[in-house]
Amino acid sequence: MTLAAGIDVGTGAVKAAIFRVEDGREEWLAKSIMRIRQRDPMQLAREAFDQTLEEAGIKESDLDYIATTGEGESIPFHTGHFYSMTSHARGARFLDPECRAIMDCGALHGRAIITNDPGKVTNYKMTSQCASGSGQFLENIARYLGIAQDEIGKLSVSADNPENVSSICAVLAETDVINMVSRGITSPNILKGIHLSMASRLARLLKSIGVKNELVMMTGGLAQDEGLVEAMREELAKMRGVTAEVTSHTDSIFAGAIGAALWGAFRHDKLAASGMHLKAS
Amino acid sequence: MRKPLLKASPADVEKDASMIKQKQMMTAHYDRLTNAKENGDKVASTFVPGNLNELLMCFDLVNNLPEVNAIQSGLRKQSGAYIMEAERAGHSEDVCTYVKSDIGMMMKGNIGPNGKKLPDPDVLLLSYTGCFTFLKWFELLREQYKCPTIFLQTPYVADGKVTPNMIQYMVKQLKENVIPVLEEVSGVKFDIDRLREYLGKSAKAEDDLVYILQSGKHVRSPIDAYFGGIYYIGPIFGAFRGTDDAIDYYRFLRDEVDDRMLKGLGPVTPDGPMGEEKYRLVVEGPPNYTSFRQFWKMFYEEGATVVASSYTKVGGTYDYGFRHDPDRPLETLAEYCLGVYTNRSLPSRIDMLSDYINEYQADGLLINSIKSCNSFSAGQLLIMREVEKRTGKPAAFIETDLVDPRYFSAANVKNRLESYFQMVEQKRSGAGAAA
Amino acid sequence: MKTFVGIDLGSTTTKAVLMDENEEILGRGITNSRSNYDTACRVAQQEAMVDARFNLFRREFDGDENTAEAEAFLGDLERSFRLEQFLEQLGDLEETCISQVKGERFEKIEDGVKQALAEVFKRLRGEAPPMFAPESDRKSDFFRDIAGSRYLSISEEVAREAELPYDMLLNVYDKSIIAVENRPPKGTLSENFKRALDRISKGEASDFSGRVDRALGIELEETYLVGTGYGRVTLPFSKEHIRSEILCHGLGAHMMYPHTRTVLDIGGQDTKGIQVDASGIVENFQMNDRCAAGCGRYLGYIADEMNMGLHELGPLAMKSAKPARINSTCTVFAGAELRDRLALGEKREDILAGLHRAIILRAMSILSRSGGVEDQFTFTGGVAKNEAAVRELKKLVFENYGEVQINIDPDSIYTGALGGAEFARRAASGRMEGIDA
Amino acid sequence: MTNPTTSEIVARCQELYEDLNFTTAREWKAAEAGRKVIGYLPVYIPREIIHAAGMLPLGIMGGGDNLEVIHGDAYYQSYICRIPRSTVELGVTGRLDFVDGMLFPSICDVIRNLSGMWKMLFPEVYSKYFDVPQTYQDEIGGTFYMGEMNEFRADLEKISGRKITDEALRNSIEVYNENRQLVNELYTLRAQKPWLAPASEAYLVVRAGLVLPVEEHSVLLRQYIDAAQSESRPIKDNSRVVVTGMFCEQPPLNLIKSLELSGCFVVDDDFMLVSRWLIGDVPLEGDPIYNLSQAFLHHSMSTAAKYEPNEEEKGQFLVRAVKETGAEGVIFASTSFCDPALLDRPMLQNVLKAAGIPFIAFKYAENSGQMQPIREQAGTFVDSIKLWSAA
Ligand SMILES: Nc1ncnc2c1ncn2[C@@H]1O[C@H](COP(=O)(O)OP(=O)(O)O)[C@@H](O)[C@H]1O
Ligand SMILES: Nc1ncnc2c1ncn2[C@@H]1O[C@H](COP(=O)(O)OP(=O)(O)O)[C@@H](O)[C@H]1O
Ligand code: SF4
Ligand code: SF4
Ligand code: SF4
Repeated sequence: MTLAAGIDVGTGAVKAAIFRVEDGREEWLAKSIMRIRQRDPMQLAREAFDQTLEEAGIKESDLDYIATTGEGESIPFHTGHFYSMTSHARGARFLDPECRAIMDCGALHGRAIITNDPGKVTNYKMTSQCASGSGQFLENIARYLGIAQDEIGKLSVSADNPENVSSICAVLAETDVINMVSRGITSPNILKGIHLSMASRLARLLKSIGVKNELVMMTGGLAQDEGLVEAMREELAKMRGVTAEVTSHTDSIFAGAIGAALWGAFRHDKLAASGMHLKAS
Repeated sequence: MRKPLLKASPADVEKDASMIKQKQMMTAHYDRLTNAKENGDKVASTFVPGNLNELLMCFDLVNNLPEVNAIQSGLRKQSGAYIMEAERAGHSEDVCTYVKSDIGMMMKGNIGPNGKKLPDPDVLLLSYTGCFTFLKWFELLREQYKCPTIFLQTPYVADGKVTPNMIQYMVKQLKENVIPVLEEVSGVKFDIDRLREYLGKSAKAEDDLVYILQSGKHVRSPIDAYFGGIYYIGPIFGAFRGTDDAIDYYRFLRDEVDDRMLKGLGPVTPDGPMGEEKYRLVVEGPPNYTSFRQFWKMFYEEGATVVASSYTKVGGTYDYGFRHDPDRPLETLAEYCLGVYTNRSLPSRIDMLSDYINEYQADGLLINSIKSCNSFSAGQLLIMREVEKRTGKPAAFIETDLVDPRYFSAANVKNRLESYFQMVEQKRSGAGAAA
Repeated sequence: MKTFVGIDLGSTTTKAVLMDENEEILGRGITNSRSNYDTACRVAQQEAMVDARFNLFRREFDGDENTAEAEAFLGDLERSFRLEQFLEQLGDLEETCISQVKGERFEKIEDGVKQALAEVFKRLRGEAPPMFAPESDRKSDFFRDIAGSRYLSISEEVAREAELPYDMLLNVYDKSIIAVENRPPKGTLSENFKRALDRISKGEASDFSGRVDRALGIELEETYLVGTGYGRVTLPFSKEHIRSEILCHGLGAHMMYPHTRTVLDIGGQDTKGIQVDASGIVENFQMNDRCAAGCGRYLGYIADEMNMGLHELGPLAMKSAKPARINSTCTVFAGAELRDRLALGEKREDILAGLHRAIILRAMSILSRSGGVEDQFTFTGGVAKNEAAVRELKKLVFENYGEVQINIDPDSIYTGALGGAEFARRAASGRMEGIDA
Repeated sequence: MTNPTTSEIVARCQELYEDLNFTTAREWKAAEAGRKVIGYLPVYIPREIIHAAGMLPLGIMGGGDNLEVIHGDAYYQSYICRIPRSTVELGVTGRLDFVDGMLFPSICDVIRNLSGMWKMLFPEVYSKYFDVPQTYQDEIGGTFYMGEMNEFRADLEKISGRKITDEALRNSIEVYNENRQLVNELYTLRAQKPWLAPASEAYLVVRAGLVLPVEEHSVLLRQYIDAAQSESRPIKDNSRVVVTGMFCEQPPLNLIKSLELSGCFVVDDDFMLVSRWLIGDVPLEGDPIYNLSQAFLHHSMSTAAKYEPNEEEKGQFLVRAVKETGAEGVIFASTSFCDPALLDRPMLQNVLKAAGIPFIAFKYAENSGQMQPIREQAGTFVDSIKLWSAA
């Protein structure tokens, strides 16, 4: 039996998860999430981790491997670090074993990933250094429109005539949205328009790494946004030569933490098999 | 003066004869290309600048120009999809979109403008004149077509002087690397007299071309030397230099231009004859092809005529006296390649543009900076300031792309042009007031 | 009297300048561009009219021996007038807020929310007079800003007391403020003046109020109007009334400083470098593309990230002696970098100073593309109000272009509108000449 | 004298690297009247000729991430790579005012046009576009190249007022042969024991050779190699990679460090190719110009800036580099907007694909600040090598 924890330090939130792996059975013992909101992510990582320990009813010293991911390279108490795409891919495969492609949409970056059967990342691509079309972008707009984050999805899917939004600066978007509001365009149509524009960018990312008919799992915070998920479906359906289906999961935001924990367990077992022990300190 | 040969209704004669002729030439050329395999014709792909059409003709090779195909895709609004296709195949967003349009087109079946499949080339003539992209472009095509590839290097005329070392280098390459492979591919023996004959024909058409381009000096220019100019250079820069067709075409065109000048008419635009000539501009840089009409309209609607441009010199600079010379066949080919616009040093480009502003009595310089093309674009900001300084005429800078629709922001370009025209206007009235 | 109007529809603010026949500025008006453009133009113009009235009052009082008394009276009048305006908009906001309280989300708590809103607005109204008292320090002149920040804190209190979700109150506000901003002002100007006058004179007619009445009687005729700015294509004017914002900025700067040769304008959404000749004619210019990095919005975004007011950024950054080197260009990424650096214990002022340097470095690049900096150099636009930005700019300009004279006018935000007004004046005089001929 | 430690040597090199005023080169020049300094840009220049003229060849690889570019943007649009604009910045801010000549080797259209710009901007300074043949037959490309080199030699003779003898050239060739051997020795050490000579250190040590007199640099190289071999450093659980595409605009040092931080051992690269361009020693007997031309034509490195006449050979240099260094993958890191590197990349990738070598690709600029995406991409690459390798 192997006990492993995964801690995903993001730019929007810190996520933690603990797993028990035994004979290939993966059991999810605990999870915790904390929005960062201008607090110190390293301290939050500790808090989130402690919460999961408590929920799982174990002590830190019981763990065989503490894996970090995201920006957690400098967390002092980790055993090893996996990079986001490695762990998201693994986490997505846990949430839905059928998926072969992963679209991670976090606060700042989008990452398209393809895995092969054993869950190895075979190709990937990240969005560039412009935040246009990121989670933060959507958040800004929602704030301006006076819409709560969990309302976005529902409103978006109710759109009847989505506004055409060309790719715009995440910061200046506000002005464009004002423009739309003043032209009398409804919030659902604005949101859907933005979702479609984001989705078309992400869909292109997916296609560029060679996604054709794989099941695409959305992970990260924005996977919770049914409006974006729906828009991804529409945009992928529009792409010639792509028949990929899109899915999401209520625990999608934990994909990174899950993946890190599972890879941690895997690495531990592999090293243990070769006689090495990297006990969590 | 020769009368146009083609029949057209009398009112249309002036503007239509050359256009009809050009259409016929293009159609015939693309038909010959797409039927090459059936007809047993061999095809050579090569580039516009430094294109050795006369030499290819000596081997009965059909000249296929990927750049022209990319332009056609741009005008037909297909280039966007082709470029995306190439980017998906791993090409970077940052590189020249001509290459990507060509590669994308190839990946999508290589359908030419006449709706038929373009043939795979039998030989790639990589005549490398002042654009590094050419090198890689044909390496990429070679990877696909696995056909013989001839490399012909044109040294850069960095100091504005063509040296004997350069000519020797090129002639040696022509003799030892180019001609033998062309003979082998085509199965035709090289005949230098044939080459001389074609070169003589080139020179004839070139005389008329220069006359036409220089008609822009006339105040109330009968031509637009950028938007219209693009049509005018088609035959000479493409697959027709050295042919009788080209001679005819330029003769027709010359007659039409003379006629317009006589009548005091301006250029013809897609919306009919142009109205008042309010601004006379010199333009540096290639045009945008994906929104060609829209782009042009921003000029003629405001009464702006382009009286001279550097783009009409990309396939060879003739206005300083160069003509193909049948008496020095290989040397003349070398000199031709060495003289194409983008193989000229920055200082000589500045001289050229400043001369144009003065000689063509232009109101200013407009630079259309093309994202794709480092060969043109790197250094254009310095060119702008230097020309401004030398001529005292205002200059403006816009940024678009050749065939990538993503980089044509109509609102931006229009904003800039409008500001520029108002600037020229204000400057004129200000100067008037001061005087 | 004949007046000429220039309106600069900026991305952040809309500015209007009213000019008389002698090229004297009669009044300036500014408002948020957040609302619809038509309204923004109308509001800015109206504000300029208000300002013009006060200037006319001042002219009326000119040469009076009781200057101090007169100044005090005019001060009172202005504050009182602003208060009237504020209360009017507050009333509108309240009505709108109440009307938003409906539907599924409010099903059980409708009455509670309404009561809470009534309480919030009661308190807001109560706070208003002191806010407009002499010496009080208002953070902004814009309704959204003044009302907004107070609404947030009051409603949080009220929500806690009433045990209602704060989000609800916030949400209602967010929805309503847009609607309110999009409505053109209702009351007519002179009515507001009358009411303001009544409020300070408590109904008693005085010598002062008589003069005010007289000044109010001067008719301000709109002879010609020119619009410009970022939104100029959407301006509700015909083509001959629109000028390129570059030309307007160039001319406006020239009018303020006739010897200026280089102009830098950093507005909310665009940054422009402009070179003008000795008569104010634009020779060359350069603008940034559609990216917030390097414009005023960059600072606005950072201010939001830090939970600070725009006004507070500059002074804090001034405290730094060692600006951090900001790695990210993108505004959003810079925001993330800011958080990282804070978490790593870097000083707020150093990071902020670094961010100011970053925006000015971008401006330097635009300037250099427009042709560099020549004597005299004029800095305009909203960001010119920011002392830290000004400090970095001066430093970089001196280092790279030598000791040029740098002009910054407190009213530089009106540069574009001023140029517009001058164009209007010229157009009208040209037209009149045309008629004469 | 005790041998300095690696960290002492690296600290010295880092100082040289960060010095945008080229103080050592200035001091070298000031030390003796009549000394001249000739600057050159990437990729390759026969430094032997400059050395033989008694001058200091000074490698100018842009301004790096420490230079705030203020004027450079006045010369270049946003879609042109960084190196020419930071080079112009160095020029217009007077940082190169002691340089007596500038060489712009034929590498791409951007540098080519820069040569003309330099003539406009600094008309009083000698500047030359240094053309190289892209055809490799002795009679054709060779003759042309010898012509170019002789022209250059004559130019330098004019500047210095004294003849460059064949003897002097042979001597310079010998000095540079030794320098190249040492650079190669360092590369070999790094390929064998990458933990002893991390890429970020090796980079700085080799880079010092662009600004130091070659003799001094050779001493430094010897010292570093000796010190590195004698120090013990912990072995890390990293993966071996070859990085390619950085032959012109140099990556910021932090990028190289980030690659190492994310788990890479860089075992081969194409940084500052000028130091390793010629493969093997240039013969000392016979006509030195001829020998240099032969080396250029037949024994030189491959990069995207070169035309590959032989289709089958395309990209093989990369496969060989992987094999020789025991690398587990290739990282294509190219400068944004670098046409030569970016156009070459798909072809090279096809070759790697055919050879079953994993690779990833990203872009950078000499002033890239944000390393997180780069760490993430390189890290993911290493993760997948690590998790799935046999070990
Ligand atoms: N329920 C939700 N609906 C829509 N968006 C959400 C929801 N929850 C979180 N988000 C968005 O997800 C983003 C954070 O996602 P996350 O994957 O945690 O990012 P990171 O890993 O970069 O921190 C934020 O931008 C947030 O706006
Ligand atoms: N008092 C102030 N202190 C600091 N910065 C300010 C201040 N007022 C405005 N700004 C800055 O000015 C910008 C708006 O400038 P403005 O010239 O009004 O823009 P625009 O013309 O695009 O509407 C804001 O984004 C803000 O950064
Ligand atoms: S870079 Fe310029 S010259 Fe070269 S192929 Fe592209 S467009 Fe043509
Ligand atoms: S456009 Fe906006 S989102 Fe993109 S880099 Fe600029 S500031 Fe960032
Ligand atoms: S980085 Fe690339 S494009 Fe830029 S100058 Fe160097 S080789 Fe040319």
